[in-house]
Amino acid sequence: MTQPEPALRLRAITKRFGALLANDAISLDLAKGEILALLGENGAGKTTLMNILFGHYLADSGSIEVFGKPLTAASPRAAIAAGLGMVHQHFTLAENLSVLENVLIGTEPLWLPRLGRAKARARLLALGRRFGLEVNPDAAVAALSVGERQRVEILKALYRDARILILDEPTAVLTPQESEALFSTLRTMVGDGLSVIFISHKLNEVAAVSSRVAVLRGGKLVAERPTAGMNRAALAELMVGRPVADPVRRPLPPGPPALALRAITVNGPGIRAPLRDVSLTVHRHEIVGIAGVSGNGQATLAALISGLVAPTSGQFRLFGQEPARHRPTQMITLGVGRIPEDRHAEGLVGDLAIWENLIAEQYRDKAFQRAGFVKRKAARAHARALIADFDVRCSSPDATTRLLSGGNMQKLILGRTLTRDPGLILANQPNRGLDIGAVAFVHDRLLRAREKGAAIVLISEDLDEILALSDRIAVIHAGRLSPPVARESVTIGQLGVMMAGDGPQEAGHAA
Amino acid sequence: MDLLDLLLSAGLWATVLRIATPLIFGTLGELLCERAGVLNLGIEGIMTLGALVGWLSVYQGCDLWTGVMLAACAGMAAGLLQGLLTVPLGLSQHVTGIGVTLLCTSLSYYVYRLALPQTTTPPSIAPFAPFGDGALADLPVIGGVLAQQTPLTMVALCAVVAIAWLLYRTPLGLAIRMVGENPAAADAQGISVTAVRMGAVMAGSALMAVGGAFLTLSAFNAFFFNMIGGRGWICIALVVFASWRPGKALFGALLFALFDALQTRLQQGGDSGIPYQVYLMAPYVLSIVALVVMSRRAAYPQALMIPFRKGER
Amino acid sequence: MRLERRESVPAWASVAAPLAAVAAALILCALLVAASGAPVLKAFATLFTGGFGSRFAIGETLTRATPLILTGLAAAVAFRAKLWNIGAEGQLYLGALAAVALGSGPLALPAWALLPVVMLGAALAGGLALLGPALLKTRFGVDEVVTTLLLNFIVLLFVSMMLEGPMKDPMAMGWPQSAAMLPEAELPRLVARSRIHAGLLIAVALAGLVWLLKSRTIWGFEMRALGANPRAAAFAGVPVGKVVLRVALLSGGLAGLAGACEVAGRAGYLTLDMSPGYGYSGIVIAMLAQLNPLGVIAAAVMVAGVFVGADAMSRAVGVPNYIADVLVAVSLLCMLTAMLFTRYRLRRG
Amino acid sequence: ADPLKVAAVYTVPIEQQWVSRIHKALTAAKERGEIDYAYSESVANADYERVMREYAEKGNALVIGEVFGVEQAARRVAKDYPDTAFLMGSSFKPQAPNFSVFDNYIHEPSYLTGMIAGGMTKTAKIGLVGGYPIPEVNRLMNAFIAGAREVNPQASFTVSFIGSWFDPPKAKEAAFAMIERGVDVLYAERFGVSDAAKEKGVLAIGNVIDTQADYPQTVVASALWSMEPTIAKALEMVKAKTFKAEDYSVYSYMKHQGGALAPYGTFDDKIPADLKAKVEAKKQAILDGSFVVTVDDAEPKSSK
Ligand SMILES: Nc1ncnc2c1ncn2[C@@H]1O[C@H](COP(=O)(O)OP(=O)(O)OP(=O)(O)O)[C@@H](O)[C@H]1O
Ligand SMILES: Nc1ncnc2c1ncn2[C@@H]1O[C@H](COP(=O)(O)OP(=O)(O)OP(=O)(O)O)[C@@H](O)[C@H]1O
Ligand SMILES: [Mg+2]
Ligand SMILES: [Mg+2]
Repeated sequence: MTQPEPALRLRAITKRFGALLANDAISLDLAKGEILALLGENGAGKTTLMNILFGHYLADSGSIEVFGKPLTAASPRAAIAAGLGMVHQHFTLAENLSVLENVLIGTEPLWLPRLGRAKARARLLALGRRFGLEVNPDAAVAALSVGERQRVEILKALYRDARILILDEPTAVLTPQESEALFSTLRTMVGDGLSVIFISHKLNEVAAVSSRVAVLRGGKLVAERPTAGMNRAALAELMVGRPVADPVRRPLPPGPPALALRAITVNGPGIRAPLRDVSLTVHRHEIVGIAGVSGNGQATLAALISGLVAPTSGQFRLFGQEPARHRPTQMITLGVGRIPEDRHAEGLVGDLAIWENLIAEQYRDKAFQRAGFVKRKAARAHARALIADFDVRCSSPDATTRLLSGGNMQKLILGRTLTRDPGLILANQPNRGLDIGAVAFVHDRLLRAREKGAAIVLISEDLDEILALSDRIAVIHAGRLSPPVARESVTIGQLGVMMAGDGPQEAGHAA
Repeated sequence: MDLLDLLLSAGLWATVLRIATPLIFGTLGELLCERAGVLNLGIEGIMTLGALVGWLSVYQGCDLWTGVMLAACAGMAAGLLQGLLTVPLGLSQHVTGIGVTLLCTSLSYYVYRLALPQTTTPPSIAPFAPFGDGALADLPVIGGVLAQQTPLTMVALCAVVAIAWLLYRTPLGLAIRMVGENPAAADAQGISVTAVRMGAVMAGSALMAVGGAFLTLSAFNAFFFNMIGGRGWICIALVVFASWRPGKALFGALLFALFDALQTRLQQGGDSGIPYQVYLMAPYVLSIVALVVMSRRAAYPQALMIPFRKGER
Repeated sequence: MRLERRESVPAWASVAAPLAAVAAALILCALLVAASGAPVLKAFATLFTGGFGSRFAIGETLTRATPLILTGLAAAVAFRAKLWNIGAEGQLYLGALAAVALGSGPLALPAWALLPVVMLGAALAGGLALLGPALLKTRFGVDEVVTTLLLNFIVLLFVSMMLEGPMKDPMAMGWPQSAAMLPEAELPRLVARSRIHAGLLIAVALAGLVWLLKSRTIWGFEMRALGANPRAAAFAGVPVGKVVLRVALLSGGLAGLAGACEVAGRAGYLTLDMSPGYGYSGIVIAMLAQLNPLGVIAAAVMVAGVFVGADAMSRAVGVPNYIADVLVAVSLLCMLTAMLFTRYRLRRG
Repeated sequence: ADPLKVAAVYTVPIEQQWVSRIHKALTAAKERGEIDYAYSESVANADYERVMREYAEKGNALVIGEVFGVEQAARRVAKDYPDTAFLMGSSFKPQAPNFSVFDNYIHEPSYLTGMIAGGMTKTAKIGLVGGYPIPEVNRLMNAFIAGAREVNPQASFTVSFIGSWFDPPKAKEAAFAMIERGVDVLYAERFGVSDAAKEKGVLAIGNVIDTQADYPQTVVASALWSMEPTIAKALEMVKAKTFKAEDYSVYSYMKHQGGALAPYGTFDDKIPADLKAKVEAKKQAILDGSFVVTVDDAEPKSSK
């Protein structure tokens, strides 16, 4: 039987970063009209491989053929011309420019005297209609929701007539509805003869949407097989190399209330998504999951509990008292543990040493300072203990934090937070972008904290996660919080409808 | 003369345009650099270099327009240096800018002294003449103002339109704005961030140098040490004041020039008991006040001062 | 070709880089010297003896390095916290103005108390000068690069107004200069027939103190965290506004002290042309030192030595003395480039 | 004998009018083979002492310069090198044994140019554009104003300082502004003023140097400063080893040919004869001592 010509053929791609072998002689084919899922733990080398394919990195050795023709190495321009399109793990959009401008960039020879906006706008609208990716071409990207930005990224590739689309963790920040919309778009595209490479840590999605999976481990291609017949657990085992156990949540009777919000409103300048009349009580030994489409006030709720903003009106009681001041320091001393949404931007100071980040919330404590001087020995010892306890992979407490992988960064933050036995924990998207091993670790630690008596507010867009961990679940929409309901009494479908607010068609537009 | 008469006099507005011309060139040049993500603190030195090269080439026998072109080329060369240091090498833009200013300034003085070792009065050239009476002077209202201007002022005004067109209406302008906002995004679409930034810095520096040359070829006829006298630094402030928009940059330059022109006239209006320094301070103080008023609306190029190194996170 | 970050700085590179930079700078300047027809080799010989080769040369280099250390520290402190203070020149002049205002007679203080009061007053004046832009930054989000830059002009005009007005020395025959510092308010000279004064000791001591503050105290921790990632710092509970103001006072204060040391140690009174751009040079020095307070000392001595040596060279071989600034600028740019290559390597692709 | 080693330390470039006079006199002496001349220009305040010391160390017999602003330091250097002669532009007294002073005392010819300005103005409005109001500038402006008042008591004066020594475009704008106010004679203390006058067809009065060749239809008269008498005297004293601390100011006076009214040149027949006669009479009175031009260092102000 003669093999049909593959859309893409990678041969023995090898790439080193210093001592690290990020891609080790990887050979991989992509057939026309297939969706290939690329799996692997954090740092396995998936993004690196795709960056080589798209010309961002130059491979140390190996070759690439696209539709039978060799691809010029290290040139995004050549990759685009060959029909490749890439949606990057971190979006590559300019917030201050319009959607149209973001799409148009690089599509015209630079020396033309005109941009040709009118024609481009018409083409963009047509593409949007055809693939169900409608966005306003003249909106500034800053005003778009994450889902809409995702659409712009895909439109960018389609606008360039991409025949092969690479999506690096496209659903990490999407709601279930947005993900579903994305998948139906992908199916339309495959129907049109396009090919897709799809990277994700969400194994349910992988099982649902891909036709084949390829698995990387430590830079090597370790498995390649059809998806048909594989479920989440099988994929997980393929990826990690051993079975991954789901954390178990023991039923516990709720303890005394730790956090009580009564009719809280937060608004004012600088608040993007206000909170309106929010009431919520969270007890010790209890996890309350907050589900919702991003942009509906989660960030403000998190900022409120973190001490970054004060309520405009309403009553905020922590362990039975109203805090004197709404400041991060106040919350920390009162025993609130905070896991921020964005570990790079808010969680850690990348350029400081690991031990410095580990005392960042308590450097004023007697344990770590004397007369204004940092007790460096004590701080380092503290860091060493935490690193061991939380299994952070790093060379030493003095290593620069920036060089850690996302999973290890998250472990640092968990360690910093949980070591103080907080009575209330705010966990805002604690698993974004982590592989399933890391996710299991985080879940396990959160559940242990719950058993020790912590009250946990878990904000997440991942309904699987919410359902797996929460005792009660509330849905946030347009700044209002639904009354929490027991986990057992809702289904994913019901939650999805609640998240969309009054009408399901609104999902994805609420920014 | 009361303020209203003053504001209605053609002389005042002619002065405003003349004072504003080097500022317009400098501000547009800086704006171009900053839109591409490079803060070019070399401006003061590059203007000095332009002033020298323009003047010296005319003094050596070139015609005036050749002098302007050579000044622009010298500016481009300085821009090439500033660009190489900040774009592919990604060095701190503050310190390279100050270094380039020091280098261009001292090099200009050195070259001037080598070329003219024994002068006791500064040698001069025949500069651009004002348009004078002619078609322009017959225009209603602005005729009297324009007649007193020289061709380079017209070039400056045209440059405002040209830069605005470039930035907002052409693919190149979009590329410039994109590398200033999100270089990774431009890079991902096959645009060479290095080339676009280098080009913007060089073109911007050429404009700055022409602004300097205006001082020696139009506003005056000789080269002086210290002649730029902080005009370059003013342009840096004007770019922020203008929120990185060419039209507003023109407005800002005219406003600053208006303060300056009024300041001269008020100072001459008799002894008011106010020290003359207060008048000289006014444009700077008002610039800061203006910045405070408009600060909330200023939208920085997001990648300003952030070097882009391909493949580094 | 692209730059790739090295995992660690190889030892040979940290030695070779400055040498390569100096060599490159010298070659470039040799072309300029040769262009004037002067003997290049003799020029280089006098360059070194003029900067470091005699008691006089070393004295002059250290004298010039004194204010540079202080303005270098001012920039290093501010830049570390990402407060882009380009206004050290103005802060220096305000510090000097405060120093002469306090040190020229109005205070009835015992001799031992006068000098500390003068120095503190100068530091406070410099600090307050930066506090304004810092407040505008934290309250209104106004870009401090621009405000501090513009303030330089305003301060200079203000000093000019003072020196031609209320603070004009009546004994100065109408010249716009301040009254002279009282002898008790002057910094003692350290070496006979040389200009080295106690300001050098102050500057070196402060470099040590700033290093200690930066790397060992919780204030330093707050400053570094804020500079590296303001959002994360705020999230962790660093009082961002307070820290910015503290940094402003410290940075401006150091620049103000530079001015005070110049009037109290070298000039004796204040004139409008006292500083040949020490405030701007401070930025250069801070970056050469990679914002390390102890490195600032070395960078300041180097920059001062290059200038003093090149200036002497210009006289010895008869080239225009503007060559001194050219050489400083060229060596600065070469040095920065060389330092980059200790941290990065060139790689294909 | 070997030529005398002379060095000069200037705080500004040698094109600056004031310093150009010293530089010219010394260059002339050098060309005559009288001296060996080295100089440093644009020396910053902070560097001035070092450069002086370097020249003294190198065995220069005479060091010349201007020490406005670095008075203390310069005098300290002079004390450290008692065998070197120092001749410095300064507003202060000489310092024994080796520190002499001079200054541009050309208030006398300035008075005369003021008279011409007063006689030539048709609008009775005269403008003065200066750099900074320092004594060296003030005294000349005041003498000029006094001279103009003598001839034309109704004349009104507009005074403007541009706050810079080197900004001809700015000086030009200040002059333009004055011309708009009806001024028709300008006192050109700075470069740039005569250019404005030339462009607008009004008259200008020169200062320190004669620029009539460049502005034949504009510059009516100039008060000239000449450093040759001062330099000649100093060289003579140094050669004779009799140099001591003295005030050389008088060598800038008209009676020593240090100050002079420039020839009328192109304006010879445009200046009314009676005005010329008045000026001539005043000149004689100054020379024979029967008229003394007041030295007034106060900042001149615009007339109300
Ligand atoms: N620019 C770089 N410089 C140096 N090393 C790098 C660079 N990018 C990636 N690496 C190395 O290559 C390895 C693979 O990284 P890569 O980003 O490809 O992982 P990944 O599989 O995409 O992980 P994730 O699932 O977290 O996205 C990393 O562990 C890292 O050590
Ligand atoms: N510039 C770099 N130099 C060296 N190593 C790097 C660099 N950038 C990233 N890495 C390495 O890449 C690895 C993975 O980085 P990456 O940021 O992809 O992590 P991640 O798990 O994907 O985190 P996240 O999903 O939160 O971004 C880390 O081990 C880190 O050490
Ligand atoms: Mg990845
Ligand atoms: Mg990742």
